[in-house]
Amino acid sequence: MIAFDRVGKRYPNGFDALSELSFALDAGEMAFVTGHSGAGKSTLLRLVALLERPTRGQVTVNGRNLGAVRRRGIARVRRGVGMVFQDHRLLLDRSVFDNVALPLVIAGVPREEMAKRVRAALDKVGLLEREKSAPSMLSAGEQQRVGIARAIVAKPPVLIADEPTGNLDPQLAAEIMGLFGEFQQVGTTVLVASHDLPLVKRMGKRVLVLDHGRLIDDFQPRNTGP
Amino acid sequence: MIAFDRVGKRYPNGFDALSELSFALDAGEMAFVTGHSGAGKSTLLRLVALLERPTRGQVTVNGRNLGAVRRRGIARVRRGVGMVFQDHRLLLDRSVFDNVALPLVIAGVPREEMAKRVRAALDKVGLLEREKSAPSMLSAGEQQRVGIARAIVAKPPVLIADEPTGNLDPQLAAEIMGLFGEFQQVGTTVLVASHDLPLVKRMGKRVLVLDHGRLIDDFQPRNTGP
Amino acid sequence: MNRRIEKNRPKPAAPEPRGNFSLRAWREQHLYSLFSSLGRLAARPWATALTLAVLGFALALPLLFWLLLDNARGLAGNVGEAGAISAFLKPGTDVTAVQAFAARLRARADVAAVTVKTPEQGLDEFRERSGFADALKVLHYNPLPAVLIVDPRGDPGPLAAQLRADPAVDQVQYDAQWRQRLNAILVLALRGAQVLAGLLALAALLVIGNTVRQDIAGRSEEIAVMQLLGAEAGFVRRPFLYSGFWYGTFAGVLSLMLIGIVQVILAAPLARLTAAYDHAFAAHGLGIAQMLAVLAASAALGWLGAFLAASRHIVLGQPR
Amino acid sequence: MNRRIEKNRPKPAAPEPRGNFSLRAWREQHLYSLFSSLGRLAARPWATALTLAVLGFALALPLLFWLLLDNARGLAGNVGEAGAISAFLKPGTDVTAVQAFAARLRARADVAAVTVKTPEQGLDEFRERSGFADALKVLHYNPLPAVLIVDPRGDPGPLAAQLRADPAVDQVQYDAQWRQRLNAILVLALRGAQVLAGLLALAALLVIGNTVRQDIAGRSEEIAVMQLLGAEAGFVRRPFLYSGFWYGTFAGVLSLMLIGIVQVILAAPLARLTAAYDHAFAAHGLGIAQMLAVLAASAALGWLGAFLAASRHIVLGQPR
Ligand SMILES: Nc1ncnc2c1ncn2[C@@H]1O[C@H](COP(=O)(O)OP(=O)(O)OP(=O)(O)O)[C@@H](O)[C@H]1O
Ligand SMILES: Nc1ncnc2c1ncn2[C@@H]1O[C@H](COP(=O)(O)OP(=O)(O)OP(=O)(O)O)[C@@H](O)[C@H]1O
Ligand SMILES: [Mg+2]
Ligand SMILES: [Mg+2]
Repeated sequence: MIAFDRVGKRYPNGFDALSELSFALDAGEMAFVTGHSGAGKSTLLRLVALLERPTRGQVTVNGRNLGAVRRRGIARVRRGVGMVFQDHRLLLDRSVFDNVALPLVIAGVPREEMAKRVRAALDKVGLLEREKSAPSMLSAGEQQRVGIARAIVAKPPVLIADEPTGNLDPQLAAEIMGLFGEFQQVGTTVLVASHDLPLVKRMGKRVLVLDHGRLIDDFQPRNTGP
Repeated sequence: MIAFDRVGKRYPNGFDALSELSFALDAGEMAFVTGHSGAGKSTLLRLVALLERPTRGQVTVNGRNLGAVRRRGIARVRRGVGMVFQDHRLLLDRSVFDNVALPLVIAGVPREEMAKRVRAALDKVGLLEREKSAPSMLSAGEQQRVGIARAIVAKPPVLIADEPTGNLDPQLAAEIMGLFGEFQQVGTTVLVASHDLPLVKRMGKRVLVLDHGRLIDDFQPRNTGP
Repeated sequence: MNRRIEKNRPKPAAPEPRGNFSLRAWREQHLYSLFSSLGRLAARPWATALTLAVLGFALALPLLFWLLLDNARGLAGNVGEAGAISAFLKPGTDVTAVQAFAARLRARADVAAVTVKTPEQGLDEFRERSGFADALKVLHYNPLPAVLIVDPRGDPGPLAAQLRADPAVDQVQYDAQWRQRLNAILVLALRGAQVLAGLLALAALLVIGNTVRQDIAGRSEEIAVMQLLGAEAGFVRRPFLYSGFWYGTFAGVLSLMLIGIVQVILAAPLARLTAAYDHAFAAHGLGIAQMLAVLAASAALGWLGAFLAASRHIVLGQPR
Repeated sequence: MNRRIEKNRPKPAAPEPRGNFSLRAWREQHLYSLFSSLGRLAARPWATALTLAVLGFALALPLLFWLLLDNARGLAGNVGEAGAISAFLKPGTDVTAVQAFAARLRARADVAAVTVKTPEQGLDEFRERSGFADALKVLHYNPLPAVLIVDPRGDPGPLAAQLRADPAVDQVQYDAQWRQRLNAILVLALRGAQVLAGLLALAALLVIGNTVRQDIAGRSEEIAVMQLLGAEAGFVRRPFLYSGFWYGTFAGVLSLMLIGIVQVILAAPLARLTAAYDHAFAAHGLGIAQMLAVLAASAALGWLGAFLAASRHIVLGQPR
């Protein structure tokens, strides 16, 4: 479902964020990406959602070679990938409900069905009663959860999350990770970047370790949760 | 140095973010604030920097009753408090150097001294060679460290940090916390909000635990770091 | 705060959303854009009012100028008579010969009209006008010739020369100097009017383009997020086109109102002017059809300005 | 990437920065604002050019209109002669009486000038002009009276009436209708010009206010961060005042350039016009002093607009 083949990414200023990166994730598989600050985790996820293009190698998502996607096709690829951004990227002048509804609006989902699905997604992250709030009235962790609700609301076949629990307390972080695990169990391919090594290990999923843009480890921890 | 006396904060929408909060921090003391997502940690720190006013009770910082500070005095109080924001609040259209220099520009520090102090601060967070980059060219963790450099560059007598290590890998997080510890050792009062309980415990400093806006615990862990 | 996490297992992942934008989805999206753009304008009433005021002025000024020119042309038409050529026929030419000559002139392409003044008419007029009433009493017979007042069409130069050469004509009076002055003033006014109208139209375009550009700049985060979430270019652009359309329409209404106000202010002196012209000349405003045309044009202009600005500025955030 | 963390212990915390803004700090801050605001304008050359174009037009239009009016007034002065009163004296009044009467008239406050036309001059002119040369040959004596051409100062009505009542005067010719028309046209033009100039000045103010407002809206994050870091209100406002100043100054320069261009375009028809008036009337542009005044006024206007907008919009983000 997600395959990287000798991928390299050099930013315009000449900095090599990723080099010689190869791995493959089956459909319905879940994996974590870890590594130090600046290792290239966000860059990797951005390549999957076609927010950036690799400078070398080939990325395949949903069986589609992203290198062959022309400019007009980018939007469609992105609609097939739900993404949780490291910096939320919520629209501050819209309510929580409107923010979460955005992917459905873009996909042209009818109004009544939209409300149902938005409420279901907000319920999953425990923010149902905040639907009318403005994002600026939420705590950082609550904003992060709104971002998660927005990523899952359209039920995309691929879900990627950049540090989705960085602003959550340990208990809530574990619950949110469990939520991602549930999505995997119904067939969604899930890729999560995280610093929280203890939590990652407890999840017992595959772990990709980046270091200065290179894949230095790719393992499956043995202990599967507490 | 920082004293809360039966402080309550109700947001305009009627939500009680803090209630009956009382504690005192001596000059040169360091403490952590923890609690679940939405417990009121950020609200507490915002009261110290006078970004919000309490709706009840009294906050004293640097021996000054903030309730008595008129509107024209707010800026001066803020200059005396270095703050690391949970969402960085960097200016995206200025270089890293200019972002870190901002507090010095505001204080009217001469140009030559400014450059020296900005470089020293960037060096402390390990980003000296990125001074010319735009913040958008940095990873989330790097942005967070720029925010830390900006908070410490003016050497304020009070330093508050909201989740300063949420986007950092464990090793770097420990180093940054160590940096805060060093500031405390030279007399700065330091108050840090953090979810990272293991790291907080290892630091061996005083810990305030919030739950739904109430102080439910205030303790000093015994084990002082590895 | 509710910290409960929904434990129901999510339903199976939906298949990849294909580009199956049904008619219904299309309608939903357009309604969404229409309402969101109107809502946006209403949400910032002050800013919107300010922008609309600027646009309204920018549209009203060239319109006012155009009206002014149009009215001035009517006025100039009434003054045009000053350029007439007077042909004094040889004294003693008989009435039928005079009428024949006038008919010949009327047939020419460069003649707009010919008026015949018989010697009797001439003497009456002369008596009335020149204050020589007493002096003329001493005349025993009418010494005046018949006069043809010829209104030229186009350049009167050659016509005057030919008349002068005609054997039936005694003398031609054609006030070249007065004609020259009037011409110079008219040319100057016209040139000045064209320059000003050009400047004003350019200013209107600049204002609209600038407004939409700043609007887009102020909503760059919204645009970026929409693009990140997989919105098509048309979807992202649509709300801007709608707000451009609204801006244009409201600005058109405002400019019509401004023109109405100006007309009210000018009504009194205009009435005096038309009275002075014996109501031969009537000042006119905009008709219903013209008003509708102004509205349609300003709405189209707003849409176009928004389209240009949006096409130019909504490219950021997309990889190549 | 360097992941080393500086291990030197930081120096002791500085004392709380007190409000000791020295002269040097003050100068530093002003230089910073000056350069940062100029740098900002230069960093977005297209946006800045667009804004300046709008402002330049908004300033140039009222200026052009003012120039037009000023020139038109000079022109109208030359046309004023049309309002002269012709007084035909009784035939046979002798030359000394005529001169005495003229002297009496010249002494009046409501008379600007008096020209005496003797019967001989009248006959010559009449022969030349009216095309009655042949007809007049039959006259055995000069039937024409002496004529006084009186240029009135102020309202000519009472003067004309008194002349008419004078026993020495045979008849008074005073084209009241022509006078009335000219007056009506002038009043209309003046009223129209005032309305248009008012609209244009209002538009200029609106544009400047709107530009600065949008500028502030686009930099709200910067303002918020500065306030969070403890910047005083004056410090936050300063860069906007400086950019308002720059906008105003550059727009002033641009408007002067536009006026120059318009003058060049109008030069040819203007030359024809002044030639038609025997160079009695000279069109004029702006003098150096006026240009400097325009620059100073536009810079001040920019600063003022920025100040108003900044005072109104930079309040957000501060607790009460
Ligand atoms: N647009 C850009 N231009 C230049 N360099 C960039 C750009 N974006 C990221 N980088 C650099 O690429 C490296 C990898 O960035 P990335 O955001 O992928 O790191 P990360 O692993 O997500 O780090 P973090 O855990 O701090 O978020 C960093 O050193 C960063 O400075
Ligand atoms: N401006 C506001 N208006 C209304 N409610 C607010 C506002 N700001 C915060 N809140 C609410 O107050 C509560 C405390 O917020 P705060 O940001 O202090 O939490 P926090 O402890 O920092 O959480 P986190 O760890 O997620 O950052 C939250 O429930 C939040 O929704
Ligand atoms: Mg990252
Ligand atoms: Mg917080």
